[in-house]
Amino acid sequence: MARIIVDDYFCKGCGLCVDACPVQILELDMATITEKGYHPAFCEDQSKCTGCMSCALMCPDCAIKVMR
Amino acid sequence: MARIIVDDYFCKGCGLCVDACPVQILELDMATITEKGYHPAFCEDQSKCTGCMSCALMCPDCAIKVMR
Amino acid sequence: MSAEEKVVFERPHALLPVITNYCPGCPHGIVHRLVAETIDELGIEGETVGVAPVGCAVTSVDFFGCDMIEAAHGRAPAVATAVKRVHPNNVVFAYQGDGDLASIGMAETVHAATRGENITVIFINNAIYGMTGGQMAPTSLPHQITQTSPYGRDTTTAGFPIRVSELLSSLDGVAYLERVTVDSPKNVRKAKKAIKKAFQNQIDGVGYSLIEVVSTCPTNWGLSPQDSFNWMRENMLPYYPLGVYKDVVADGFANAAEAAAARSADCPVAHPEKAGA
Amino acid sequence: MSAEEKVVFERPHALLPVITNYCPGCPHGIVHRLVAETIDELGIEGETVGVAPVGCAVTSVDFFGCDMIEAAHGRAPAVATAVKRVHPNNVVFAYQGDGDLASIGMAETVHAATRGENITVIFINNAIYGMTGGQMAPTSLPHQITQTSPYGRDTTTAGFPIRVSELLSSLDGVAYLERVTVDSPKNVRKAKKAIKKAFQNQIDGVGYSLIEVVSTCPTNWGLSPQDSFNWMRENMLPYYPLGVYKDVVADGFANAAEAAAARSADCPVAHPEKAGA
Amino acid sequence: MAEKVLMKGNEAMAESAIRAGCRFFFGYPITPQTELAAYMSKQMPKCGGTYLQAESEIAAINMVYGASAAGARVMTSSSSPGISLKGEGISYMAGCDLPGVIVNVQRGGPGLGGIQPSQSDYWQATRATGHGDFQIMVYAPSTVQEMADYAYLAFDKADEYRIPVMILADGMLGQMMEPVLMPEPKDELPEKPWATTGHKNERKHNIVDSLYLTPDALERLNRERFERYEVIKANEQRAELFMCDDAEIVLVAFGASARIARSAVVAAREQGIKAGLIRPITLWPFPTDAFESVMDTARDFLVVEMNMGQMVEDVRLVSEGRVPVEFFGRTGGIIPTPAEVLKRIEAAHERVGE
Amino acid sequence: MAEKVLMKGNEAMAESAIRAGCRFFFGYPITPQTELAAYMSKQMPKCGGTYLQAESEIAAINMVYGASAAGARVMTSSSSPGISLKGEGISYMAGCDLPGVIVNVQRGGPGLGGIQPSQSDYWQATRATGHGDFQIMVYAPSTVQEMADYAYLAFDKADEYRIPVMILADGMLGQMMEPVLMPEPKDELPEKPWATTGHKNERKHNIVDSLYLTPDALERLNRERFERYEVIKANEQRAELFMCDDAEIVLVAFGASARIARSAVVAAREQGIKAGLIRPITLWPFPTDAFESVMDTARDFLVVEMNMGQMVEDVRLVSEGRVPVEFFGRTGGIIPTPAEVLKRIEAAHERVGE
Amino acid sequence: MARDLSLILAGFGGQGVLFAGKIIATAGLIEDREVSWLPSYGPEMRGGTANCSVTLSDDPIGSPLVTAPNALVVMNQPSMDKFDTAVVPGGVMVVDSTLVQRIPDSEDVCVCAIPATEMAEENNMKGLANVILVGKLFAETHFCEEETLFAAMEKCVPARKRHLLDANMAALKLGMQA
Amino acid sequence: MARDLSLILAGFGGQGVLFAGKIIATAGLIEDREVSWLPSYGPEMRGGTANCSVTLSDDPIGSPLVTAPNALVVMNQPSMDKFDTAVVPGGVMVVDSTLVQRIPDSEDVCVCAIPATEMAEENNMKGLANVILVGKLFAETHFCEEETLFAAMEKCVPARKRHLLDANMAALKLGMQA
Ligand SMILES: Cc1ncc(C[n+]2csc(CCOP(=O)(O)OP(=O)(O)O)c2C)c(N)n1
Ligand SMILES: Cc1ncc(C[n+]2csc(CCOP(=O)(O)OP(=O)(O)O)c2C)c(N)n1
Ligand code: SF4
Ligand code: SF4
Ligand code: SF4
Ligand code: SF4
Ligand code: SF4
Ligand code: SF4
Ligand SMILES: [Mg+2]
Ligand SMILES: [Mg+2]
Repeated sequence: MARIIVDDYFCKGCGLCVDACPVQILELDMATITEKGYHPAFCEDQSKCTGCMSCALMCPDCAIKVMR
Repeated sequence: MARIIVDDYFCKGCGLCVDACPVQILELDMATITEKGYHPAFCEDQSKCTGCMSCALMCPDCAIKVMR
Repeated sequence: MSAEEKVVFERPHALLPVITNYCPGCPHGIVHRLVAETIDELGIEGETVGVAPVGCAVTSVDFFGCDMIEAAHGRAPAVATAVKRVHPNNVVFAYQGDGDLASIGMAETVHAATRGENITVIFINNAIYGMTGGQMAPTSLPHQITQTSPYGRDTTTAGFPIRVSELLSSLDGVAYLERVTVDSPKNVRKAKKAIKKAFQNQIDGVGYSLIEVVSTCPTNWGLSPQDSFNWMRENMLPYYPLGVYKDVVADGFANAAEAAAARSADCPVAHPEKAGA
Repeated sequence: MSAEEKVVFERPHALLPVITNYCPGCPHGIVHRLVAETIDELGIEGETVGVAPVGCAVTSVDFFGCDMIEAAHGRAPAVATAVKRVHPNNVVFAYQGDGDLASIGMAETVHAATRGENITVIFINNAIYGMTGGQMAPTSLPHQITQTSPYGRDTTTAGFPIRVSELLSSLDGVAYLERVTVDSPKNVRKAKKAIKKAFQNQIDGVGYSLIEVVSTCPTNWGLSPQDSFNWMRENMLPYYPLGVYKDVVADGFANAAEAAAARSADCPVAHPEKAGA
Repeated sequence: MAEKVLMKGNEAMAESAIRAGCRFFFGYPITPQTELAAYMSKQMPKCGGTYLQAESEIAAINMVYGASAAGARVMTSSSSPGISLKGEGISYMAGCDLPGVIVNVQRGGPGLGGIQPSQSDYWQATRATGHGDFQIMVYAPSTVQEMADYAYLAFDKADEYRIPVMILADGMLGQMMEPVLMPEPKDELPEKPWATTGHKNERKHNIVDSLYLTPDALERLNRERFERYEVIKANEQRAELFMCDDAEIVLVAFGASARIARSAVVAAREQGIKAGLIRPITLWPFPTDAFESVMDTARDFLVVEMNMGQMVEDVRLVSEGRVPVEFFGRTGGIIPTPAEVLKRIEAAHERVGE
Repeated sequence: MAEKVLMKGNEAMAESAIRAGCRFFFGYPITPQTELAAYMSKQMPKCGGTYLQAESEIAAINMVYGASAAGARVMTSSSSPGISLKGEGISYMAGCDLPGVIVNVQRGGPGLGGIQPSQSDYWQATRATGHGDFQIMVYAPSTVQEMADYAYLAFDKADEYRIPVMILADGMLGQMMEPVLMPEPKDELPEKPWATTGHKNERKHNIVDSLYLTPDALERLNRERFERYEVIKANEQRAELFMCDDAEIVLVAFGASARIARSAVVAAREQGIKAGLIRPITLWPFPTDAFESVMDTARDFLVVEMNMGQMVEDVRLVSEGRVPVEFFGRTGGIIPTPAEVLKRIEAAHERVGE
Repeated sequence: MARDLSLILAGFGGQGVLFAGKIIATAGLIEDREVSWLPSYGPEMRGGTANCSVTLSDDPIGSPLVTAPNALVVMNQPSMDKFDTAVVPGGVMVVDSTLVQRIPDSEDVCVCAIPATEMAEENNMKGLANVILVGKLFAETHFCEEETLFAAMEKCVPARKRHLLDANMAALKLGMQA
Repeated sequence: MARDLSLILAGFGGQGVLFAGKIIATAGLIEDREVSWLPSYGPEMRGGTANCSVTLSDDPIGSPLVTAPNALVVMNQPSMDKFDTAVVPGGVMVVDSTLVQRIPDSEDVCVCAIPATEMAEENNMKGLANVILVGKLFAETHFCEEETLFAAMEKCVPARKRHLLDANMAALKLGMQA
């Protein structure tokens, strides 16, 4: 079972991970505003995550950890 | 009848004209020292001059005039 | 975390856990990570000295875990040259933007390359001066609108963009030149491979290596990070085609010097070893 | 002078009747004459502004009959650019040595070229710093002995020579690049043709033209003028092959801009005219 | 009819330069002067002028050199590190007696420093923009209006004396907006018979050159130039005297810091302290005459700068021990507050007694 | 045993630098300093050092910056126009507290000027090698022996105070030969824990940087640096006093012109004129203490320079009106003669009376 | 005659605090008062805060950098935290309460919190919260004549954006009435 | 003890006047006197003249630039024309009469003209006219002890050119006897 963790401390809500995820389970959380004023990314369905790391590869802020 | 005139005022005795003349009629005049301290070129047999301008083309100091 | 669960992707050690001051979606961050991963994988953090440019990456001195020097605008190649000369066993890289590397620093770039300095240069071509707020760069495209080309870059007055990889490819000191981008996971992987090779070359003494990363500047282009990549793909990649522009090893030489020697085989003074033959 | 006798060769008008301070046999003098002849033949002395370098030709401001500016070391392309911008109908040429053009002035050279400044550059490559007494130049050959490469240019520390014509050929602003020499009447004639074309290009608005003259420095090479040419032929010409390195007109384009447009045909932003199609 | 507009200092200098007949601008991006270049890039194409973003500050100043040699009114602008790079070029301009206007919108230094306002290039501007014996004229505007006015005047003075002229501003003045009344566009510019315009077979060739291999020739030229400098010193000093008539504590400040000093003087007067302000507008020539006019009443000079105290020496050179010279400064991009300055005035007031 | 050798000043500085542990030299050819670089290119390969002819003076100073950051003792040399190009780099070094030795073998300016000896970069050296609030130490040797000695010392002082140090020489000193006794080669050099040598996973990463985006941080650093400057001022002033004990006419001259001034003083004394000479050896810090020691007897300062009078201001700043300050100078590459100077001494003597 | 205004406007980059300041400065210009406007500058576009100082006065203005404002317009929390204590007694604070949660209350300072961003969205004035706040500030301080304010707005909306003028005017009025 | 020497050596570039000066300076060094040697410099290689100033003294040397020489060694006409009047009364002029035709005669100055270049060629010492002239100057002025002069020559001919030492020594002696 793969999963990712987005670290809100680093996430700037750029959305590059959202576009990169082949199974389209990432979204920006419009309800949350981080310390720095961003809407962070979150995984809306961990179960679908394949651990492909596409999201993490695209993340400019190293906010995503991928586990398998 | 072609001929050349070497202007001693400009000639620095570099000898490039001497090498360039296809009929080998140019020499440096070791007996003369110009104002600037050089042995100027001179034509030792005007009659052989073809007016080919090789000497003048090679002269870095525009010291040679060619007439035909 | 379950017992079998393994972390397969996380922040590399050589990238310090600090929030960068790059804009959201700026590729500088991606490339930083690739450099840091390379440093980790080659196990060279303790031997590496990075040279930061003047440009948005000026603050990268605070982000990389290795020793860092901030160079004057455009002079990173000169600084890196000296650092490498002082500590030939260190790994020295310069990280530069297009204004820094290809405009004010052009002479330093060409000369570090022709000297064949055994260093690695990471070159971020985002077709703009990011740090200063979006002026025209030497790599801005014809008709591209910037703060100082408000009617679009007019090539009749502002001239043509410089294609750095093409330009440097004629220089004998150069070992390896590749142009990559980071607009997709696939391209990120390719970019990583190129960067790693550029570092490995240095360790192997192959010669000067430069990786040109075709990049974006969402903030000054006035586009979202995604649209920036789209614009880049549509406009920059045709102008700056990806690919390897020089690779002396692939060409069958041990290093740049060997390749240079082969090229100049007809020149006697360059080949004293042949004099006796 | 007999009635029919005609002067078929004499000092061109644009070369003032003053003794130059070049050494005996220095090719600077030959090239000066070719430039002056070109100015005469094109009838442009009154419209021409020359930019002299810092190098042995620094004093050429006193030798050419046209208006002359002495530029800071390496900056002749920048100066020439500005003069041409102020008086677009003037003919502007820069005359530079290898230290001036290819070392300290590399950035200015590359940028004037990539901008496609409609100017003419005469580049004297004598593989040495003549004016300052014979230091290594960016074009000094491997193993060449100079004042600052007393054991011969060691490419492992001093790097490789720059081949300027090859380097600049990738730049879109460049219209015409040819490498010539002046070691024989035949080559002098060829050089003259190239120089004249480089001036004519400017008049026709074709773009940036540069003529590289492979040259000698008898004084600092420590050889006679004749032996210098021999050494040059034997060693420099294999390293710096003569020939045309770029000629957009020969390639079928009206000017550099057209050639550039053709090359970048796939880039949408560079071709707004295609947007409607 | 002309009316006041709100404009940034950087833009005001640009517009004013254009009105002064400047049609050539060569620059390289740097904060905090970017608006000047951006303005030029927008306006020059509209008025038939040339905006050219050079590959570096060095290229830019050498383009200025070339354009000036060719007879044009020409400007460049930069900020501190970029000005350092122009040093050789400015020295060449001086050595060839070429006019030209150079704007320095100063930021904190040394090195890359910061991008906030500073006045730490005072010495560079007044003593050594480059190597060799030479001076340039330096105007230090203190309002957006003055930025327009002196950018305009600078072109005239540059041509009149064939000298490079610097506008020494800073990030605060460059970035702020104030109402400004623009000077009228010029339609006639001075002839420049020395310029390298192509001789059209009508005159001997002109030469622009700073090389003189015989020391005698070089000395002669330098001395001639210094005679011209004496004329400039005699005719071109400018300073504003504020509340100086009976001033005992005389503040000395230029540019941005003079605004703060002025507020402090007003506050001090409200407390009954006889404070005044000398505001040098020309930093070179330094307005020594203005100082002589206050020597009778002055009991203390308080120099206020946004640096570590560079103008202090010029004040001491005028005072020559007659009046003590104190210093208060902030550096690194900090703008001093009137309150800080007022404290120093009060302290000085106490020290010199009633 | 060490013995004196005949050496050119340029070569003496090079050899002495190597003995001081300098193993990195980056330079760009320029007259009249070429022998220094030529010497380095010959000797460095022999002692495992690096001679690198940079593509320009700018590249050279930035290589110095890099090598210094990496912990090496490093030198560059140039002459006036080339020094102008190093301005930004020197400012960066100051802003990063990097040591390094910069040699300026001055020639006549401004612009390309000439190649004959001059002292016209005094202001540049002492006030503004570049932008921003900073100083560098400046030694002005006046013999070939001193060129060796101060080139040697410069490396120690540079490291001790983490400051760029300039040797301000000129074409005459650089070209002339005199007997010189070379200092002993150093085998131990100071540790530099701040250097970017690779952290070997044993310490936090070192950063060499001059960017401070918050003005407070930049001001703090500048103030710290200026405190260090005060220590230097207190400890590092150097001057030679020649026949000053009872001197009324006190000449002030440094470097090459001091040699001429010295001859003139000897000649004046032969005529019974009480002349003396203060020869500043450090130009920054300026040796103010030496001046205080002659204030009692001095009735006239005669500053003798090979420029248009740049050091005059420093002398006036010390004198503060107590003793009048006169100037005699030649510029453009002319070396003044003792006879010219003597005439000025005589005139001064007449003016101040018996 | 209105009293002197020493104003700081602060928020995130992109919220339009510089433009809001410019409207006010323009009002001062129209009334021929002494005016200054000074933005924070630098690489702050990158998600940092942006602010500007505006001064209207009848005397020559010393420092254009306002350090002791008698009016503050705030559009985000970091700016609130940074500037709240700077306001002088008797001063006024105009706060966008949609974006600023923690609003200090002070006895000496009049705090006017309006949900400007919400109001803008509700009224189809997206991106005009800044202008609404200017309207509110005007209502509280009357830093100029009302007609001047409208004239200033006309001057500030560039000719080619005339279609936006109406929306801006409406936002201004909305703020004045809030 | 020899008197102070203020010497100018002048000729064309390549004639070896700088080297000749160095021999004399080295002699001063060996005798532990104050010594200075200053060449003209610059782009004079190009057919111009070259010269150098040498001073030997018992007092510290002020200007190393000799403007009033008490000795002059001349190897070409332009230098003769340039320097002849500079020599102080009582001074000495050593002239290569092969190369210098117009030699002024002066009452105050001792003029020693020898055909040094001719002598060199005749004696198979091509290129050593400069050294012959040094020998002559020594004979006229005794600026040092004789053994010092020979020692100086040994110091000046670089180790790798030992084979040239003999020729140089011979030239020196030839000049001393001329
Ligand atoms: C000598 C000098 N000139 C100009 C600047 C201003 N400056 C800072 S960053 C920069 C260019 C940034 O563009 P680029 O190199 O493309 O990097 P990016 O920010 O796009 O990554 C400039 C011109 C400076 N700091 N120093
Ligand atoms: C800024 C600066 N650096 C260095 C010099 C010294 N200098 C004068 S000419 C020259 C180079 C000459 O070489 P090149 O350009 O090849 O011309 P050449 O004399 O060989 O024709 C140099 C380095 C200078 N005048 N200015
Ligand atoms: S690891 Fe792959 S599947 Fe999982 S969230 Fe990231 S991109 Fe989507
Ligand atoms: S790519 Fe990274 S920074 Fe961007 S939204 Fe995703 S997690 Fe956040
Ligand atoms: S013209 Fe031809 S033939 Fe006559 S001298 Fe010259 S080279 Fe010889
Ligand atoms: S080529 Fe010219 S300068 Fe040379 S020897 Fe012949 S005539 Fe004289
Ligand atoms: S300004 Fe552009 S290049 Fe710089 S951090 Fe932001 S997006 Fe990246
Ligand atoms: S030094 Fe060399 S390049 Fe210069 S004039 Fe002499 S021969 Fe020509
Ligand atoms: Mg960029
Ligand atoms: Mg050359």
